[in-house]
Amino acid sequence: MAYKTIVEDGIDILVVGAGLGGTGAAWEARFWGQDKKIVIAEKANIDRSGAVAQGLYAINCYMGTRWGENNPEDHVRYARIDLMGLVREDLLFDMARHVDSTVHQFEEWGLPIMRNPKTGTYLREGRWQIMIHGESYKPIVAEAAKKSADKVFNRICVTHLLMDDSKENRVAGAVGFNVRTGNYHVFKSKTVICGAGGASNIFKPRSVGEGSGRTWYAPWSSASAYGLMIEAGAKMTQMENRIVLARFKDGYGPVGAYFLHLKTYTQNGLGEEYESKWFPELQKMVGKEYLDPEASHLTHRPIPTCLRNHALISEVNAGRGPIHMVTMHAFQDPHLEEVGWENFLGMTVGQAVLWAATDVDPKYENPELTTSEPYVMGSHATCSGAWCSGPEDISPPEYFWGYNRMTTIEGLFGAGDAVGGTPHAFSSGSFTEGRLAAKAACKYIDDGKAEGIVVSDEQISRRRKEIYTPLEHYKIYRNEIVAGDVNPHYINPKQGLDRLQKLMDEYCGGVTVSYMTNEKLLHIGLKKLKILEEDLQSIAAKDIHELLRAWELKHRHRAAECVTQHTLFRKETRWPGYYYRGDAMKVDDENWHVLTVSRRDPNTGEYTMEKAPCYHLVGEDE
Amino acid sequence: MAYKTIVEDGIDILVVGAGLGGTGAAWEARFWGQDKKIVIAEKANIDRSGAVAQGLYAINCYMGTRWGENNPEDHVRYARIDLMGLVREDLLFDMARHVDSTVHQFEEWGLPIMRNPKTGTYLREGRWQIMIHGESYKPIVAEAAKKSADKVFNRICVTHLLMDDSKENRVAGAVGFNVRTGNYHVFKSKTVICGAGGASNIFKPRSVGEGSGRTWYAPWSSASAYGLMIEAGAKMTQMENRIVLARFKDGYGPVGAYFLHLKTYTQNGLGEEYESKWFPELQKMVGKEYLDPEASHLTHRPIPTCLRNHALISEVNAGRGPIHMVTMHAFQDPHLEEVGWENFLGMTVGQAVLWAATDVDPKYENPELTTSEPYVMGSHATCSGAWCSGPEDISPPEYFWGYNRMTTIEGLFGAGDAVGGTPHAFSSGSFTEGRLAAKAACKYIDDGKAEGIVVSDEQISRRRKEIYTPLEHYKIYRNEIVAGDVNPHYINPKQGLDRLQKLMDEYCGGVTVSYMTNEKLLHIGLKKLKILEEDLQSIAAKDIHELLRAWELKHRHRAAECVTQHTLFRKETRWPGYYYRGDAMKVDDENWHVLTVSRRDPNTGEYTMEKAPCYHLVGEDE
Amino acid sequence: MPTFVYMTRCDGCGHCVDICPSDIMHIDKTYRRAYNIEPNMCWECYSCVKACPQHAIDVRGYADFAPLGHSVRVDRDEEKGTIAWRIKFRNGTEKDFLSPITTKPWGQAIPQLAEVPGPSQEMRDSQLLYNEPKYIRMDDGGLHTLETNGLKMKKGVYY
Amino acid sequence: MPTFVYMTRCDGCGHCVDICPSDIMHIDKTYRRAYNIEPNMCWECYSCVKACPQHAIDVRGYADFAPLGHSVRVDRDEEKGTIAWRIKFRNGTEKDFLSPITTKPWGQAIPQLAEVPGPSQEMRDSQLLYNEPKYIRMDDGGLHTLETNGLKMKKGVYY
Ligand SMILES: Cc1cc2c(cc1C)N(S(=O)(=O)O)[C@@H]1C(=O)NC(=O)N=C1N2C[C@H](O)[C@H](O)[C@H](O)COP(=O)(O)OP(=O)(O)OC[C@H]1O[C@@H](n2cnc3c(N)ncnc32)[C@H](O)[C@@H]1O
Ligand SMILES: Cc1cc2c(cc1C)N(S(=O)(=O)O)[C@@H]1C(=O)NC(=O)N=C1N2C[C@H](O)[C@H](O)[C@H](O)COP(=O)(O)OP(=O)(O)OC[C@H]1O[C@@H](n2cnc3c(N)ncnc32)[C@H](O)[C@@H]1O
Ligand SMILES: Nc1ncnc2c1ncn2[C@@H]1O[C@H](COP(=O)(O)O)[C@@H](O)[C@H]1O
Ligand SMILES: Nc1ncnc2c1ncn2[C@@H]1O[C@H](COP(=O)(O)O)[C@@H](O)[C@H]1O
Ligand SMILES: Nc1ncnc2c1ncn2[C@@H]1O[C@H](COP(=O)(O)O)[C@@H](O)[C@H]1O
Ligand code: SF4
Ligand code: SF4
Ligand code: SF4
Ligand code: SF4
Ligand code: NA
Repeated sequence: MAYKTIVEDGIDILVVGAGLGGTGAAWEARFWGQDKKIVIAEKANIDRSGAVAQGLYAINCYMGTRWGENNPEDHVRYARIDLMGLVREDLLFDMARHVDSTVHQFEEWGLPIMRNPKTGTYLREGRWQIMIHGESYKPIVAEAAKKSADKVFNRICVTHLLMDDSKENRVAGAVGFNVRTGNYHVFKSKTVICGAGGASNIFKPRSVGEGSGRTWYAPWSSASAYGLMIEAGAKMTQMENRIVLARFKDGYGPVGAYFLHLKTYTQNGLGEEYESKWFPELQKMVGKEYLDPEASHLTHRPIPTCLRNHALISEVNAGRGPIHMVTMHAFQDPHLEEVGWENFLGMTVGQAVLWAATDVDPKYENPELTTSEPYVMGSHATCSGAWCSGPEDISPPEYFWGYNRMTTIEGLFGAGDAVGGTPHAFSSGSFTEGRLAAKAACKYIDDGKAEGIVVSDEQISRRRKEIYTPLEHYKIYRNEIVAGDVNPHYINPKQGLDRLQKLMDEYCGGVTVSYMTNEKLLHIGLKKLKILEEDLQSIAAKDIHELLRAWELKHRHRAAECVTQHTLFRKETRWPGYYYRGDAMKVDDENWHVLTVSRRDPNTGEYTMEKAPCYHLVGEDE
Repeated sequence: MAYKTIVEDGIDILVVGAGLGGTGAAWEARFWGQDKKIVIAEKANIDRSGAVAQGLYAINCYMGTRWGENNPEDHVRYARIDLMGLVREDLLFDMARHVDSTVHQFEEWGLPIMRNPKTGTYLREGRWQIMIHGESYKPIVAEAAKKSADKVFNRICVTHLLMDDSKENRVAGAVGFNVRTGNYHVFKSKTVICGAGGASNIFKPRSVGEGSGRTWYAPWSSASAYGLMIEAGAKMTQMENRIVLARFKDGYGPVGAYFLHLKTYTQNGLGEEYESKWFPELQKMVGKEYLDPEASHLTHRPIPTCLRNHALISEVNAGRGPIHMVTMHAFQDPHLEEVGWENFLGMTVGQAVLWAATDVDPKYENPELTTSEPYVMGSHATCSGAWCSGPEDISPPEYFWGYNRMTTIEGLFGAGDAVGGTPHAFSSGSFTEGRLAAKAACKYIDDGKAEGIVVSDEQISRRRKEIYTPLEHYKIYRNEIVAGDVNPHYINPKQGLDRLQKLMDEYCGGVTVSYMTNEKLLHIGLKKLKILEEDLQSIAAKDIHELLRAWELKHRHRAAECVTQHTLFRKETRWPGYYYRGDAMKVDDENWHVLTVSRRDPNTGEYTMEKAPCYHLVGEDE
Repeated sequence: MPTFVYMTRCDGCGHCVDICPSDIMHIDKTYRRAYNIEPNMCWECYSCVKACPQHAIDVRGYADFAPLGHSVRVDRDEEKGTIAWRIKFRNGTEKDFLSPITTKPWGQAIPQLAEVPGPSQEMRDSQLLYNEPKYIRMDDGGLHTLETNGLKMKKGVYY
Repeated sequence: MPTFVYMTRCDGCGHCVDICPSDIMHIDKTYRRAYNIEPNMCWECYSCVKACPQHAIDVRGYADFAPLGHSVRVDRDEEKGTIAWRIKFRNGTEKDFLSPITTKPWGQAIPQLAEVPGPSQEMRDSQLLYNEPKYIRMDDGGLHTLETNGLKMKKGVYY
C-alpha cells in the first residue's frame, strides 16, 4: 500500500478520543503540564464527535453544593442504590466533589445553563439534573480542548495502544490510520488517556435497515475504549452491567426531562398505572434492601432504573402494551410544551422528526415508550469500564495503585465511559474524570514513571500490517468473484456486525429474547464469538471508510466478548430489567455483592475473572 | 415508457402462479377442457418456481386408502384438532378423497417415492407423510403442466385481476408485467385459477441482513394470491391464523422427518423434557377438549402444532433455553443419518450449509431448535386464504355457491395456499385442489357463466399506468438528490418492506414481542398500515427488478392488513403458540367457534367482518 | 448462504438468470458474467447452481450466522436421473450423498391429456377427476362420499 | 431520518464531509457533490445540516418507521448565538423553535491555560483541579474529603 507512515514523537499526554472525557483531559492537562506535549487523536472531528455531537438538553450530574443542594456523598448513595449496590464509591465521591467546578466553568465559557427565575439557581430538572441549551455543548468543550492541545489529529481511527518494549505492562502511545488519507499514524507517548467512549450496536437493534442508525447512544460509539484497553491487557470491571433504556419508541428520545421536569408519567395499554403492580414480585427477586417503595416514597430514594425497566418489560410481556407516556396534561402548559420539543431538538432531533412524520403531537396524543436494545457504557445508569485506581485520599488499598484513573496498565488512564464503576457521571462527570486523569498523568510523568520507554520498529510495523490487512484481503480476493458482497474468502464489516449483533441478541440477552440468558446460552455465545473472531481475520474492506468500519467492528467484538465473559461469571440476576440470568433469577448478596474484574491475557486470549470487594461510603462511626 | 402492451385474448382458463396448485390446475384443465385455451402466467420459471423450487423430501398429505391406512375423514379429524377446531371440513374431505390419486400419478410420472421394503407400501414418515426423493418434484409437475397448457408465460408478475365491466363481481382475466422485458401483459380470460401461493416476509424475520433470504417459506412467496384476491373484493377466511414453525435454528430446516421418522425429540437447555410441563397451564387456556395429553397418548390424537410451539416458547421465555433436538441417538444409525442429511439437501439446502459452516454434526452434537417468525399461508398447519365454495355433494348451504373452489368472485378459483380453511394439504393436497378447481372452472364455462365478459380499455390502461408508477416516480425524483436511496419523495421497496415487517412484528405478534398482541396494538398497527399504504403510492423502482419487488410489497401489505383485521376481529387466543391476544388469553368456544370471514370493499377500502358457522364432519347419527 | 459466481468459470450463458425463482441472478454489464444482485433475497435453493453448465456458481453461508470455510457442492444429472452432493465442513470433514431425482426417462411418462379420450357427461357430472377412480384405491372402489363413509356435516361445536 | 443532499443546492464545498461524526458524507465522484454513503449509520445528528452553507442537506425520517411528508429544518448562527428550528408535520402543522447556543462571543471566554500561572507544588500535591477550590462552592470552601464530610470507606454489604 502507498500509505505513508507518520510518526508523532515525544508526546507526554496522548488523548485518544476527545469526547466529553477526552476534551476534559486535554483542557486540564495544559494546566498541570504547562510545557508538556499534549496531543489529541480523534476518530472524527472533535467539534462534533462522540455522544454529544448533536448536543444535550441537560447536564445530568451536578451537585449544587454551592447552593446547599447536595453533598458528594448524597450522589454516591444515589448511584449506589440505582446500580443495585455495586459501584466504585471512591471514584464516584471523587467525581462528585469536583463536578460542580466543571459545570461552573462551562457556564463561564458560554454554555447556556437555564436558571430558576425565582431562586437564581440553576434550573433543576431533577435532583441531579440541570437544564441547558446545549446544542453547542460539544463545540464549546472542543474549543477548550483545542486551546490546550499542541496538536489535534482529527479523523484518526486509533486501532491499538502501543506498549513499552522495555517494561512489561507499560503503555507507550497508540497507532491508527487517517480515515481520509489512509495514512498510518504512530503516536509515541509517555502516557495515554483513553476517552474513546462507550458502545452502541453490540446488540441487535430494534430498528432495521436504514433505521438502524437511530440508536440511543451514537452509532459511532464503537466500543473502542474497551477494545483498545482489553486488547492491551487492562483489567475491566462490571462489563456485564450493560444498560437498557426506557425511551420514546423508535426515535429513542430520552425521557429524563419528561419524567423529572414535565412530570409526565407512564401507563399501560389500558390506561392503568402498572409499575407498582410489579413491585411485590420484584421485591422477592431483589430483596427489600434494594426495593422498598414505601421507604423510597418517604425518602426520595430512587426506584432503581433497572427495576423500573423490569416493570415496563413485564407489563408488555403480559400483553398489556403499549406503554404510553402521558404527555397530554403537561403539554397544555406552553412552557412545558416548548421544553418537551426543544429537549429533542437539543439532543435527539430524530425523535422530533419522527413525531412530525407520524403526526404525533404530544399535546393531543400520548406517545409510546419502549425499552431499548442493550448498550455498553459507563456513565449513565450503568458502569462498565476499566478497573482504575482511585484518588489516594479516598481509596482503600484494593482500589489504589498510585495514580487517579490509571488503569492496571502503567501510564494508561481513562475517563468517562472508559472508566468502570462510575455510573451517573454523564457529560459533566466524564469531563471531570478527564480532568482528574490529566492531572494524574502529569504527576506520573513528573514522578519519573515514564522514563526509558522503548517502542520497537517491529511493534510499529506489525501493527501497520495488521491495520491494512482488510484492504489487502479485499484486493486479493475481490476478483475471484464477478460482483457483489458474497465472497467465500471474506465477509465485509456490515456482515460481521450483523453476525455479532444477532448472536449477542440471542445468546447474551438482547431484545428478541426479552433480555434473557443463562449459562448454557452464554457458553454458546462465547463459542460463536470465537469463531467470529477467526472470521474477522478474513474481514475485507473495499476502501478506507470500510477499513474504519472493520476496526470499529473488531473493537465491538472484543467488548462483546468481555461482556459475555462477565455475564457468565456473575451467577445471579443483579439488575432485572437490564438482563436476566434464567438460571439464577435472584440477587444473591451473599456471593455476589462484589465487583467483577476480568483480564484478558493479550498473548493467549484467555480471560481470568476475579471478584473485587465492594467498599461503601459510610458514616465515620458506622 | 417504451414498454409494449401484449394482449393475450380468448383464454378460457388462466392459471395465475404455477406452483403446486397451479400446475395441478393447468394439467387437469386439459382433460375437462380438451379444446379450451389454457394459459399460465407465472412470476418466475415454472420449472423452479414457488415453495417447492428446491424440492421436498416428503409428501405430507397422503391417505394410503388403497392400503387401508386412512380414510379421508380421519384426515379431516386430524386437521381439525391440529387447528384447534376451526377448518373447512367440506373442502378438507374433498381434498383428502382425491389426494391419493394425485400422488399415484406423481409416482407414475417418475417421482421417486420411497417404499417400505417389508410391506411394499410407501415408506411412511408419519401417519400422513410419505418420504420421497423430491429434488425434482417441481420440474416434474411443471412438465405435466407444460404438457397441458397452450402457452406458458414465464416471468410475468401478475399485479391485478381484471374485472368484468359488464357484470359486477365477475373476473375477466389478469394483468402484469414481464420482469425481464418490462412489457405490459394483458390476459383476457373467462376464468382465473389463482395459485399464487402464500406469504413469507410479512413479519420481521429473525435473520438480519444477508441472512434474511433464509426464510422457511420461500422469500418469493409474496402473498400475491391474497393481494390479488383481496384487491378484487374476494372474501377471505381465517387470515388471523398465521403459522409459527418449530425449526432448526437459523437454517430453518423442517423437523417433520426428524420427529416422525428419525424419532428425535426435544429437550431444554438443562437436558430435560419440558413439553408436558406446560400442559396443565395450557389446558386451562384452551380447555380439555383441545388438549388432553392422556387421550392423545392413547388414541394417537395429535397435540396441536401451536400448543407444541407454546411449550417451546414458554420454556425459552422462562430462561431454560436453548431447546435442542436430540439427534445423537438417531444418527448412530447410518440409514437415519443419511435420511437426516438428505432431508435437507432435498428441501432446505441452507440447513446443511449451516451445519457444515458451524461444524455441527448431529451425530455428535444436538442442534438447536427455535420458533420462526409468523408466515401466512394455507396448506401447512394453518389455513389462511380465500373463502371458497365446496363441492356440491358435501357442502352445507353456507359453504356452497355452485362451483368447487370458486371464491366469492364469479369465475375466480383458488388452489393451495390461496384457498382458506384447508390446512395440511401440503404439496399433494395443493396440486389436488388445483385439479378440482380446473374441473370446476371448465364446468363454469360450459354452464355458460362466462358469457358476455367485457374488459374496457379504460380498465386496461388504468392498470398499466398504475403498474409503472414506481418507475415514473423514480425517474421524476431521482435527480433531485445527488445520490443514494434517501429521497424525500419516495421510499424504495426494501425500505417499505422493512417498515411493513417491523410494524407487523411489533403490533401484530411477531418474534420480538414473543407473538403477543392485543386490541390496542392492533389498532395502532392498522393505522400504521394505512399510512404505509399512502407511502406505497410514492414507492419508487429504479429498474424492472425493483418494480417486481414493489408489487410484491404491495401484495404483502394488503395481506398484512387483512391479517391484522382478522386478528382484531377474533377476540380470543385460539392458537397459543401462533399468537396471543393479551386481552383475551383463552379459547372461547361460546363466541368464537366460528370461521372469520372478511371482505374489503375495493372502492372504499373498508373491511366488513363476519362470523361463518363451523360445520363438522360427524357420524350419520350424531 | 447466498450464491456467488467465480469470475474465471462463468461464460455468461444465462441459464442461472433463466431459472432463478427470485430473479436475482443477473448479468453484470461490465464483465458480461452473472452475479447475485440481491443476496438477501436468495433462498440458497441451488436452482441456479444446479443449472449452471460451468459449475461457476457456489454458495457461502449467510454471513449473519454462517462462518466462512465450508462448502456444499452439487451435481444434478437428468440423464442419469441422480443428484450428487458433497458437503465440506469448516473443519474439513467431508460427506457425500447421492439420490435419485426421477425413476423414468425425463418427462416421457407424463401423458398428453389433449390426446386421451375426453370425459363423458356422466363423468363431468360426477365428483371424479381424471383417471379416477383408478387412482383412488387399490380395489378400484369408488370415490369416498359422505354417504359411503356414513357421515354428515353438522353445525356446532365438535372436537 | 438520514440525510440527503439537494442536487441543485450543493456546491461540493465539503463542510459536511469535514464535520460528519460518522464519516458518511462523501463527495460523489460523478456529480462532485456530497451525499450520504451509509444512511444506516446516520444518527440524524444534523451536524452536517447545520454546517452546510448552502442549506443543501435535509433529512427524511428513517424509512422503516417514519412516513414521508415531514421536514425539520434548522438554521444555526454562531454570530447571533442562536439556533432556529422549523418542524413541519406530515399533516402540514408547523412549529418553530428558537434557542440560544452560547451566551458569549464564540470561543473568546475560554482561557488559554498555557498562559495562566502554573500550579504550585502544594497544589500539585493536593486533590484540587485547575481553578479549584473557587468553582466548588459558593463560599469558596475547600474540597470535600472523607474527613470533612465525616465518612469512611468500608468493605461489606451496605445499601
Ligand atoms: C447520546 C446521548 C448521551 C447522553 C444523553 C442523551 C444522548 C442521546 N443524555 S440522556 O439520555 O440522559 O438524556 C445525557 C444528558 O441529558 N445529560 C448528560 O449529562 N449526559 C447525557 N448523555 C451521556 C453523555 O453524553 C456521556 O456520558 C458522555 O458523552 C461520555 O463521555 P465520553 O466517555 O468521553 O464519550 P464520548 O462519546 O463523549 O467521546 C468518545 C470520543 O472518542 C472518540 N473515539 C471513539 N473511538 C475512537 C477511536 N477508535 N479512535 C479515536 N477516537 C475514537 C469519539 O469520536 C468521541 O470523540
Ligand atoms: C417451502 C417449504 C414448503 C413445504 C415444506 C418445506 C419447505 C421448506 N414442507 S415441510 O416444512 O412440511 O417439511 C413440506 C413437505 O415436506 N411436504 C409437502 O408436501 N409440503 C411441504 N411444504 C409445503 C408445500 O410446498 C406447499 O403446501 C405448496 O407448495 C403450496 O402450493 P401453492 O399454493 O401452489 O404455492 P406455491 O408456492 O407452490 O406456488 C405459488 C406460485 O405462484 C407464483 N406466483 C407468486 N406470485 C405471483 C405473481 N404475482 N404473479 C405470477 N405468479 C406468481 C410463484 O412463482 C409460484 O410458482
Ligand atoms: N422516572 C425517573 N425517575 C428518576 N430519575 C429518572 C427517571 N427517568 C430518568 N431519570 C433520570 O434522568 C436523567 C436522564 O434520564 P434519561 O433521559 O432517561 O437518560 C438520568 O439522570 C436518569 O437517571
Ligand atoms: N412433533 C410432531 N408430531 C406430530 N407431527 C409432526 C411433528 N412435527 C412435525 N409433524 C408433522 O410433520 C409434517 C412436516 O412437518 P414440518 O417438518 O414441521 O413442516 C407435518 O405434517 C407436520 O404436521
Ligand atoms: N424558521 C426557520 N427555522 C429554521 N430554519 C429556517 C427557518 N427558516 C428558514 N430556515 C433555514 O433556511 C433554509 C432554507 O429553508 P427552506 O426554504 O425551508 O429549504 C433551511 O435549510 C433552514 O436552515
Ligand atoms: S449459468 Fe453459470 S456460466 Fe451461465 S451465466 Fe450463470 S453462472 Fe455464468
Ligand atoms: S440459490 Fe436460488 S434464490 Fe439464490 S440465486 Fe440461485 S436460484 Fe436464485
Ligand atoms: S456542506 Fe453543503 S454545499 Fe458543501 S458539500 Fe456538503 S452538502 Fe454540498
Ligand atoms: S446527520 Fe449526522 S450522522 Fe447523519 S450524515 Fe449528517 S453529520 Fe453525519
Ligand atoms: Na464511568
